[in-house]
Amino acid sequence: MHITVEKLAKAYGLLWALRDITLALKPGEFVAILGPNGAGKTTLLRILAGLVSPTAGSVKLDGATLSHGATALRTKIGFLTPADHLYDNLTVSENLYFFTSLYHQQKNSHAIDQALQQVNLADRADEYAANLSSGMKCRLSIAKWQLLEPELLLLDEPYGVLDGSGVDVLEKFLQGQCAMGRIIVVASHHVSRVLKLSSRAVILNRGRLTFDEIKQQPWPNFDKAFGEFLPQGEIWRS
Amino acid sequence: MHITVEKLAKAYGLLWALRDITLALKPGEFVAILGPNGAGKTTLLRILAGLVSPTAGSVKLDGATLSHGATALRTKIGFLTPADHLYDNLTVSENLYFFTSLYHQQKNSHAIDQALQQVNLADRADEYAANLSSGMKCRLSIAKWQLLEPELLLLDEPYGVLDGSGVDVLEKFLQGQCAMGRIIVVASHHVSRVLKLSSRAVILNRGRLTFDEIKQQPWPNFDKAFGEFLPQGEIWRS
Amino acid sequence: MALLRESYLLLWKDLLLELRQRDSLLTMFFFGTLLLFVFHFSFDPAPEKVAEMAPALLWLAFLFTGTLGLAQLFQPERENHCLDALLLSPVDRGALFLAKSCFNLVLMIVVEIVVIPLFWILFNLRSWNLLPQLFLVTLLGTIGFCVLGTIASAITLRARARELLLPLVLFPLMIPVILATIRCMENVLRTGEFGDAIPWLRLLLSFDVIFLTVGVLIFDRVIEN
Amino acid sequence: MALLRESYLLLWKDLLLELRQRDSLLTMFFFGTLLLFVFHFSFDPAPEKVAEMAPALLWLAFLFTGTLGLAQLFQPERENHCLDALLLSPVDRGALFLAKSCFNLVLMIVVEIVVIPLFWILFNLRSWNLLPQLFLVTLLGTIGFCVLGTIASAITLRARARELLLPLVLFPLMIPVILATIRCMENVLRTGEFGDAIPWLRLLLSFDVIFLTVGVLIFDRVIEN
Amino acid sequence: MAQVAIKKRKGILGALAFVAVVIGLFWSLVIAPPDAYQGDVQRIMYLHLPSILTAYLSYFLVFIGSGMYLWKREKRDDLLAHSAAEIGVLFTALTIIEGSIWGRPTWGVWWTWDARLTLTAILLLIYVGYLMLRSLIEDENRAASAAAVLGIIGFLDIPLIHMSVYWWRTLHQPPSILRPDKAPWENVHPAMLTALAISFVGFLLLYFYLLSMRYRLGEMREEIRARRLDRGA
Ligand code: HEM
Ligand SMILES: Nc1ncnc2c1ncn2[C@@H]1O[C@H](COP(=O)(O)OP(=O)(O)OP(=O)(O)O)[C@@H](O)[C@H]1O
Ligand SMILES: Nc1ncnc2c1ncn2[C@@H]1O[C@H](COP(=O)(O)OP(=O)(O)OP(=O)(O)O)[C@@H](O)[C@H]1O
Ligand SMILES: [Mg+2]
Ligand SMILES: [Mg+2]
Repeated sequence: MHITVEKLAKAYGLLWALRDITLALKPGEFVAILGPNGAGKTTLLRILAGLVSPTAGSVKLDGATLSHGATALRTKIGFLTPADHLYDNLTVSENLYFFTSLYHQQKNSHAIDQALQQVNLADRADEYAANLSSGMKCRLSIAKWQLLEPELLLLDEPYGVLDGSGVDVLEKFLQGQCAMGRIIVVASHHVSRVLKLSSRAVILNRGRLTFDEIKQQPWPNFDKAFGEFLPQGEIWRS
Repeated sequence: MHITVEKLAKAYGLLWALRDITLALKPGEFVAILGPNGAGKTTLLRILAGLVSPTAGSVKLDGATLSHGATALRTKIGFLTPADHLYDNLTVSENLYFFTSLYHQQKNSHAIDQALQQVNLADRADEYAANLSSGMKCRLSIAKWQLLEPELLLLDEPYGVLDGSGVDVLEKFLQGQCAMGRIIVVASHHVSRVLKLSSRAVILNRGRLTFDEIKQQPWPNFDKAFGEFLPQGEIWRS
Repeated sequence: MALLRESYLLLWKDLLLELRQRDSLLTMFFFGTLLLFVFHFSFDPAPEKVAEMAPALLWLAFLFTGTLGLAQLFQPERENHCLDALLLSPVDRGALFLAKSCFNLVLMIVVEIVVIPLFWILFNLRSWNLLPQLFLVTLLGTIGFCVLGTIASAITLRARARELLLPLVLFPLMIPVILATIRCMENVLRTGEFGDAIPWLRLLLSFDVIFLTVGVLIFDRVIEN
Repeated sequence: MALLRESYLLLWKDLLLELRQRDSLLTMFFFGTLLLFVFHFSFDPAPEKVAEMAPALLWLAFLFTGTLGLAQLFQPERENHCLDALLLSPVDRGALFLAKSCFNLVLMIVVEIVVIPLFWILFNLRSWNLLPQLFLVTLLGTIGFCVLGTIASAITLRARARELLLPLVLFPLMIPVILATIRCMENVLRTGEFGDAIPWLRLLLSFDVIFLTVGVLIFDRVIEN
Repeated sequence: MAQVAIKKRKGILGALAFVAVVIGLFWSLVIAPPDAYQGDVQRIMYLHLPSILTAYLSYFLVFIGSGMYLWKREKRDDLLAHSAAEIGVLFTALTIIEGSIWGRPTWGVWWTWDARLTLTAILLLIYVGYLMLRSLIEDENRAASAAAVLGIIGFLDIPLIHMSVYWWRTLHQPPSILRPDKAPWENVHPAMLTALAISFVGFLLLYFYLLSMRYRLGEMREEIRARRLDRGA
């Protein structure tokens, strides 16, 4: 899927959350979105996901816009936020069953068990989602999108709550998706993790796109551009 | 404040979230709580905060237990979770005003503005908390506890959503508190960040306390004990 | 048909959440009984008067449960941004509307099925033979209520002061439904047949149809930011 | 006194949130007026007949409207684990109880102040001069309702099928209040004074006092962990 | 060992209850004379009164148990309250059923809105609500404390309900046993009194037998859970 973002802008009240963002994403790209708090990362992802309508500019997915009732298009978009989008009082497996069915990809219990195996939640299949630990919730969301395999997968700060093995699971999944030509967009503050896999980095600051390059080794431009957003003393070299 | 945790255990249904945990915390200690997803970190913090009552064992704060109406004791305990404990439809400053007053430490608008300055949210003082970005919410919580300065501050995964400057703010605050003899307990997956400041590391696994040592340089025991919880390939040396 | 399959799925989810256990049905039952007790304490009615009060009392009970249901209708979606999860998905917004209305409808119908016979027993009314007609009227009225109520509560879902005006406009629309149903019931209870209440019935029917279609059509506009 | 200051603070918060969002007030108004219409359409408003039913009708309206309010009472605390935030704080649970009861009381009084005159107009009752006494009775009853209701909604806070369980638990306990208020009102409306309804008034008063104290005393055991 | 002893004691209690109930039935159905006005139907009273009184007793126990639980947070108090509530509901339902059976011939209706009848029905509703509340809350600690609160409030409310309902209306059988002006034995046939007394004792024994069984059941549930917990870990 080809994505073109043109002069995108989003204003909340008197505040520009995003200002003329222009981007073009090709199949197989793994884009890291970086930037300080309030830069507009989440807003950008939500606009790409069609959850927020832009104030100006356009987002085109294969030339089509995510307008009302573009349901066919929506099957191709995935949005992973660690804690959200799960029904507290449905069990783990019920959640997966419900959402896969919602995407017209009803899965049998076998497929669901397998997905849970991969994120090793199999033993918690009948637990209410509310009773999972934060990292387990994130794993559950991963399982969900593993089952649905969207063309475009947006992730908002996925590393925060995951432990080591969780990170492994996620990275394996994302790499696989990239290899299959899917587009991955990850917004995160965990530079080292996200840059490990990404093929391209975008830096937002106060709603403006200040940096957008294909990854390279070494990467002086990036080090320079991102330097100011690192904690004091923490130096980071690509 | 001295904290002694004796043979603490918590069971949820048929699952032990925590099993005979024994800990003793002295003033000025900065304890890092590490461990895989579902290890019981959050549960431990919640029990320390008196939000969850243990199934067995006891938690003593200066010899007293957090029983009903131990309100005096509660003023000394702080619990920081990045996204929670904020009223969506109160503004940033209203939230601070409300919570400080709740702790009998009513602050005038000047003090509140200052606190917001320090986490640089001053310009968003009149924004609804719901409208803040995830990192800003975390900053707001930091401001809240900066104003209240509890004897015991518990933090659950604070680094996830913070950007570089946010991390600086937080670490400066925590160091200051430690220096004043307050106890800091941080549960996190971000080993490098949390170990940078901590004076002691505790590792939980499946509800059991598997490691508890004062920090040292170098720290082979820790490297060995924590090695298994790191993502593949990622090696980490104290 | 996709729309129906999706609605069914969403309805399944809501019912599952609501009736996690049979208890809920029991709850309904005792709830119904309770209402009648309360009624009886409020106006302890003379048997002959009960018959003419019946429509009002019954509707009182139904409105109460209905509104309780509406107030909580989108509760599951409010938690964990699950509404976003639904809007993100390709599910037809019309299906969402249908599911929610049906959910509330089911809730109310269960209560009605409990309350009406209980009412007849506890206030020992004789006219059992009229129950079918009454059920029909009630059903039509209930559908109208649920349909309109769902739209209204979807609006109030994320409402700030401004949008709140709309439900204030919507709610008065409920009055025709209530008027119609009560007139019908009275007529049935008095004369034993619909007779000259037929026009009211037609009104009800057209009301239901109109707002059902309107709902399915405009719901995506209503519910998206 | 600390308890009162804390209660005031919490009340201020709740009122602020309510004024910002207004969803409780809105549903309550909507429901209250709907009820009046139900009554209006179903009982032909012949003043002499209505006068004797008025107490029951009014009080039922308040009871149900109040229950709607209760169903939403802890909504703000349910978001972002704010209840935890309160339990974490040193605030006296009794204050929490007082604040919530008062909040619900305020909501109901607002509704009542609107509904009662509307009622008088709709059913063109003559006895405007009696409104003060009626308000007094209503107030006493409402206090009792809010006090017990707050406890009820606190204990059903984390229950499934909450919205039905709440009235199920609450109404049987409310029967003294219902009976007392209605009898008082009847007496006032008939004789123009309290007269031999005084014992009912005393009953009401003692009900309020008893459960207010009980509430303040045991509320910290009601909501925790 | 202790287990066995407890079992034995229970067995004895059960046997006693059985015997007492049988004797009571015999006395009330055979020995006691039929009622002057109502004839044999009146014999229902020998079940009717004891059952409601035991119901009252168990609601009192609910109150005690709840109070103790909120105070001490001991699981057993909660268990006591829970058991008492269940059995109380049972006996209340019994009373209503007996009463209805009695009412059909004597009043000509199954149910009337007489004060005492209504009161009983309300009691039933309150404690059914109590059981509902328990079953609808996931976390057992929360369920316990919530129920305990209801147990206390409900019991405190009973006198008020009683009063209001009585003022509301009374056409129920005027108190013939507990009458203030006369001592019981002066206005009722002694055989009736003894019958009533015996069946009352029988009901009491039966009640405590059931209670202890229910209590034990709860304990066993806990033990099983504990065992499975340990095996799980
Ligand atoms: C559903 C029907 C009935 C219910 C729920 C019911 C309930 C009760 C209750 C709660 C009591 C104990 C009251 C107290 O001691 O405070 C009672 C006592 C009694 N009932 Fe009933 N009753 C019912 C029907 C009847 C009928 C039909 C009769 C006989 C005509 C009857 C005769 C009595 C008598 C003689 C007593 C003992 C009076 C006393 O307290 O000395 N009951 N009943
Ligand atoms: N619903 C909203 N209403 C008003 N302002 C909003 C809303 N959502 C976001 N904003 C504002 O838009 C800006 C960008 O928010 P966003 O969440 O995109 O930042 P972010 O890059 O995700 O920050 P973080 O790294 O902390 O998550 C912030 O200033 C925020 O306050
Ligand atoms: N309310 C609850 N009911 C049932 N089980 C629970 C509940 N809360 C937590 N658990 C279980 O207790 C265990 C520990 O949970 P906890 O949240 O403490 O883990 P954690 O160390 O915080 O994990 P993470 O790093 O993912 O946050 C998990 O298996 C979780 O499923
Ligand atoms: Mg963000
Ligand atoms: Mg955690």
